[in-house]
Amino acid sequence: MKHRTAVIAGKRLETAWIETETTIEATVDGRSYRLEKRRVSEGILWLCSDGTSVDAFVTPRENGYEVIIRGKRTFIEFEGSRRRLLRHTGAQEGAVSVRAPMPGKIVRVLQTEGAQIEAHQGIVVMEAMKMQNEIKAPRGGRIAKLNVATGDAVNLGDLIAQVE
Amino acid sequence: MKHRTAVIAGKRLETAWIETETTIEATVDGRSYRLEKRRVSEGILWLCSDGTSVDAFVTPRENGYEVIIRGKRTFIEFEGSRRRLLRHTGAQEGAVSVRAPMPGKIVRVLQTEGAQIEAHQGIVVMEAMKMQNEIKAPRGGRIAKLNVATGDAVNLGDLIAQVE
Amino acid sequence: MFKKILIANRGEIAVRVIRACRDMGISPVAVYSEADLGALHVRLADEAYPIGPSPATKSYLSIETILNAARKSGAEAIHPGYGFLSENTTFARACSDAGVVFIGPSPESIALMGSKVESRKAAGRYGVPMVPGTVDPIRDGKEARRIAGSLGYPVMLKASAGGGGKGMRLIRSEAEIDDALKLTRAEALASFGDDAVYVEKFVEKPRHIEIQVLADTHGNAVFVGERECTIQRRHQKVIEECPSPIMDPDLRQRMGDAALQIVRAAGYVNAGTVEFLVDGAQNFYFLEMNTRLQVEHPVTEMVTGIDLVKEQIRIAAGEKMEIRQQDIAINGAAIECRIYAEDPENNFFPSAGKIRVLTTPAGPGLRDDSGVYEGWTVPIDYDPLISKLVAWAPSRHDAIQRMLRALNEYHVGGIQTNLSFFREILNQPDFLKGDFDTGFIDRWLKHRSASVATSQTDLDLAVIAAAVFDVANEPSQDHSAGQRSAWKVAARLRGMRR
Amino acid sequence: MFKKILIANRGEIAVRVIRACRDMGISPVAVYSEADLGALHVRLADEAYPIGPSPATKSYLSIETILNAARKSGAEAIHPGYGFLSENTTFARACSDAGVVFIGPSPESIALMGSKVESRKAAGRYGVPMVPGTVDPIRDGKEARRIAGSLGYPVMLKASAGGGGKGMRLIRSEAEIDDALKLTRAEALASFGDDAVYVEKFVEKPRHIEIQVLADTHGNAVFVGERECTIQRRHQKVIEECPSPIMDPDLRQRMGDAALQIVRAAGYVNAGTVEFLVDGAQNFYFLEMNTRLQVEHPVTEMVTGIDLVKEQIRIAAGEKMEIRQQDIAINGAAIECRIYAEDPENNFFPSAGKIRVLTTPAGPGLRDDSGVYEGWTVPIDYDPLISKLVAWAPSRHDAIQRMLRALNEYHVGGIQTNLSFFREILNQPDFLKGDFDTGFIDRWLKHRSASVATSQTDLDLAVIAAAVFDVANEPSQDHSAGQRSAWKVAARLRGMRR
Repeated sequence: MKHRTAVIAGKRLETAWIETETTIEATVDGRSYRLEKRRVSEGILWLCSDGTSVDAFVTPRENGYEVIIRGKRTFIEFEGSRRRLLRHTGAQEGAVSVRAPMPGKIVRVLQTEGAQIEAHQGIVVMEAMKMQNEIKAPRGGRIAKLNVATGDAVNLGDLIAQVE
Repeated sequence: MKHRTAVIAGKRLETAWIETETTIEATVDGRSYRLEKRRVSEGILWLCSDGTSVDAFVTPRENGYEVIIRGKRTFIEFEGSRRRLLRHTGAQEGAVSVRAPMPGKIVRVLQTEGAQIEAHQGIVVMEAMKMQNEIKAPRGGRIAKLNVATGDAVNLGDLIAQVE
Repeated sequence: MFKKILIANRGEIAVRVIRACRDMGISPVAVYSEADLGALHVRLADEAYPIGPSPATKSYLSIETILNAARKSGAEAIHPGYGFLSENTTFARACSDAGVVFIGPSPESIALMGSKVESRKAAGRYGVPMVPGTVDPIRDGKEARRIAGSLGYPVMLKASAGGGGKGMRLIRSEAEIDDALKLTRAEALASFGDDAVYVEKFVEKPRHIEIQVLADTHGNAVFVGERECTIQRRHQKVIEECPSPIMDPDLRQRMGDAALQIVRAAGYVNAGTVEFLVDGAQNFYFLEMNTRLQVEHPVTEMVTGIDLVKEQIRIAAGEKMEIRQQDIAINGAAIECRIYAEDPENNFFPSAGKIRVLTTPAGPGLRDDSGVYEGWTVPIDYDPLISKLVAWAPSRHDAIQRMLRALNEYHVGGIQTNLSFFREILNQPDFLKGDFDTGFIDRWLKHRSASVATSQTDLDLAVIAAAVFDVANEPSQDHSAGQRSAWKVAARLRGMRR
Repeated sequence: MFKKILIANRGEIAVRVIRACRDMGISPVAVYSEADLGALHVRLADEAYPIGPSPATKSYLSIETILNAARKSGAEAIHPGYGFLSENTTFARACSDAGVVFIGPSPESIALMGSKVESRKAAGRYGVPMVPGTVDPIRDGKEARRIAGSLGYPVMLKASAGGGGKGMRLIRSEAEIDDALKLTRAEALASFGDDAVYVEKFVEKPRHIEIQVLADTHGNAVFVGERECTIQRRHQKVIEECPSPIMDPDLRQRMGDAALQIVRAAGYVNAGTVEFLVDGAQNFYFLEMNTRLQVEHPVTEMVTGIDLVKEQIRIAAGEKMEIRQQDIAINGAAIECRIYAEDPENNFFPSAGKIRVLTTPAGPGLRDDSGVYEGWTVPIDYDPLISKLVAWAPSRHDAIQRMLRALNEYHVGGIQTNLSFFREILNQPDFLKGDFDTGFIDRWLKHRSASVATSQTDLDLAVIAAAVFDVANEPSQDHSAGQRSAWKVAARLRGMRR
């Protein structure tokens, strides 16, 4: 029996399950499921419960997972898992690191260290894959650290700024 | 440096090569090739030599390999390899085992032990995947052993007969 | 319109029907046997119900289990696909009794056209020409010899309940009759549960051309062009085209009119196909009517823009057909290759197993109706058809050229397929000219060579590729599962197959 | 006809052109940068030549290297695709000097239409209506403010050498002008090597509709319907359709006639596209002409049956067009979604990396023009377009329904794509009604919610699937490479991406 505490849009759901080669028996917040299953491919899990048949496309994202079922997305975080949702709706507490989402070049710095910014306001303009894109603040706050300058080449995951 | 002796339609070709992550330097019967390469997928190898670009689709077959390039098939056997071509054009020497190509049921036996048969003559009729198919002799000769009877269920690889 | 439809089938045709449902905003319900756990048709459905063990007799032919799934899901209609229960009158009646719409003709039409004897009688009454032969089942070899003698050899021996090329045999001389009768009866019994067979004059150099029909419940009926199905191996269609290379507007009109006579004779409703033999002088003879969707329906869809499965569903829902005969035009040319999991190098034996690599062609003018995916294991229990590849272009020449391009892009690793076989046929001069009959493949196979000519460079590259593979494939020092490369495992699995 | 054509491009458009060559029996020759070793376009070609390091300036924009490859291969013609050298007059001239046919218009036509200033002058001479604004490049912020003031806000700032939505900015007030001018000049310089920009009146609630034209060397010219390209994000088209939901035969004829006037003004030969803005009162204004194949050309092909790439090649070979204006009919409706390797959850940032799983939709009425394959690593150096998905059906409603079905079948694992973004847009009521303008996406994105409502069961199944994945994903006791499952490796790779 394995278990996890899922968090979806701030709501917690307890889940526990036993998995075999072709089945999963699971409960989610007390609701029981007897599932037939097939690991179709990396990140694709077919599940069938009492008639309901779904392909679940699971993608690791931002310390949580995006699961697409019938074309509809759900973002799921697990408590105690090493993955935790980084992006919240702007109301979150504590410092947030803004990192380069891919290798590229900083072509313009839009803010200064210490500045107050709003959520979704641009911090720098970065060029990658022939496109210029603004890197925006995930939440409002103060720019505690600004780690890049115009012309800097950055790698995936490099710290651009900290907002607190 | 690796090397192999290939046999194609009875003709021998000597090949030797050095492989790196993205290149192969090879000779085939003294002809030199400097190749760029990519292992695209299991059994698919992209090779590019002095302009010539091919996807080679390699499938293990009958103790040898079938290679498809530009939609054209070549059957290749290697001397000293554990794989050796089983099927020849009827002129081969020695005993040949005829085995079940997939699980199924013997619905009719067309020959008797000791009988003389010609190449491509039917030995038994087997039913599999809803189809009745004749299992034929790969070469002419005498049926030295007939290992099945009508109604037998056979598994993939089971001996049906020996022709010598 | 229905909100939910259950598809009582599997493989590519179940996938095809599921897609039509989705394209119409209808929720598709799948059923699956143990062998089909996680099959493509199940993955693409909104709901799926297990219906028993792998053998079709215990699952896809189990009427009560399927109707239970329909009841449980609340499906208002059932699409039977082709094969399995699609031409089973008991099933069609059971659906009706259970208050579920059977997407197809009435049980009476199925029964009438399902009997070779009765269907020929009905066709005769409506003045549709037929191949000379018996109408009633023959009793024994003696009777068969007598009838064959009076018709003159060669003759065809056919299962009364047969179809789809199964349970048919060509007999060229009296000596062959007894063996052929036994084999045909056995196949007929195994495939259709009925060993009745009859004898027919064999039309020399025949072409097999069929007419698609659609008829609604409001008395409207149209024919939707022909399909050229002459390219067959052992009476199994492998390549189909629309239009037929020998068709002209006059012959099409006459064959279409004859097909609509059959529709009238059968009181037929929904999609159906009237099969004809056509001889060198453009005489045509009624063979049979298939009272269901055909495998090869996509070629018709590609040239007419009509979605036959959508039409089936609309007709079953009682809608009036919007298509009028005068609006149906054949635009360009389409050709279909049936991709089977079978081995042309080993007598076309079915090749079940895991699909390790799947590369499908794409781009303009192509349609791949597949029932499988990379990683799927093709079960041994069912028909080995894994996909239908269809190419469209403004002309037959261009459609064939495009199909050749597509075949060269197609790769199925891990099991054998007939892809190479098609690559060769589509380069045969007689095929390109459209000059063939139903014996084309069997004659060509006799002089087919194992290897195809290629350039010195390509040959050398093939040697290098195989050699690199062979080295990756050598027994390693360490046999632990964790260290075997996928190539090695694949090679070992394949090595088991003789 | 040519025997061999070199394709001076990469990605999906190189694959598209290669397929057209094969469909015509012409041998395709590819070129590739270091990042594109073993790319799909290279795999599908008969020959391939390395042309340098990954940055486009050192490979796909290197005229001399590409012409050397053409010489070495003996290619008689070069197809430039779109982007890169496709609208580069120097390249077109260099081809001609090297005795290789450039598949496109003359250098003079490219130069004329490539200059926003000169093209507007030419259009004006032929009486084609245009959006009010400057024709000449502006000098500085001061001049920009003066012109904008006289036109009235909002205005558009546009790169003179721009195209494809790059180097354009909307300015709603005078305060924005200086910043916008800097950014646009910088982008223009980086993208086109020219920082000249001009100012234009912004048409409120504009639709972007373009007309496809074909003109041969024998003086024949036709227009091949319109494409509705209004659905854009930051001036980049993301969804295109044919027909446009607002089109009627009269407007189509008038826009087609205007497009043919531009053809005459430019002395244009080969395929081209004349872009217009259309306002709510069906007034249309000439924007620019793209002197090359458009990304979105497949929607035109799906509704007309005309293969635009084949036509390009035939025209370049000096053949006379067989298509006559009166034969061109728009049959049904087609819609295209541009599948980008970008992350809608992260400000649409490009998402390079290895495609670990690729499941593409199939079945009736679909076309997937992809440039990638499972296992391919999308390089960071180029445009992130990985595929164009096109759906056809008899009506716009059915085409959208089919596209939604196809989008739900589509899965790209390992990198982020905008598939979910399309699934949501295609359910927006205003989109379904065809009621939108070029600001549609940007407005909708502001109130887009992160998660989409789903049933309790589906939500619970999502939790179970993620939980199963999360467990498979935990740090194992044993960190040896041989024991890591593919899921674990994937998750770790993804974990690096913030």
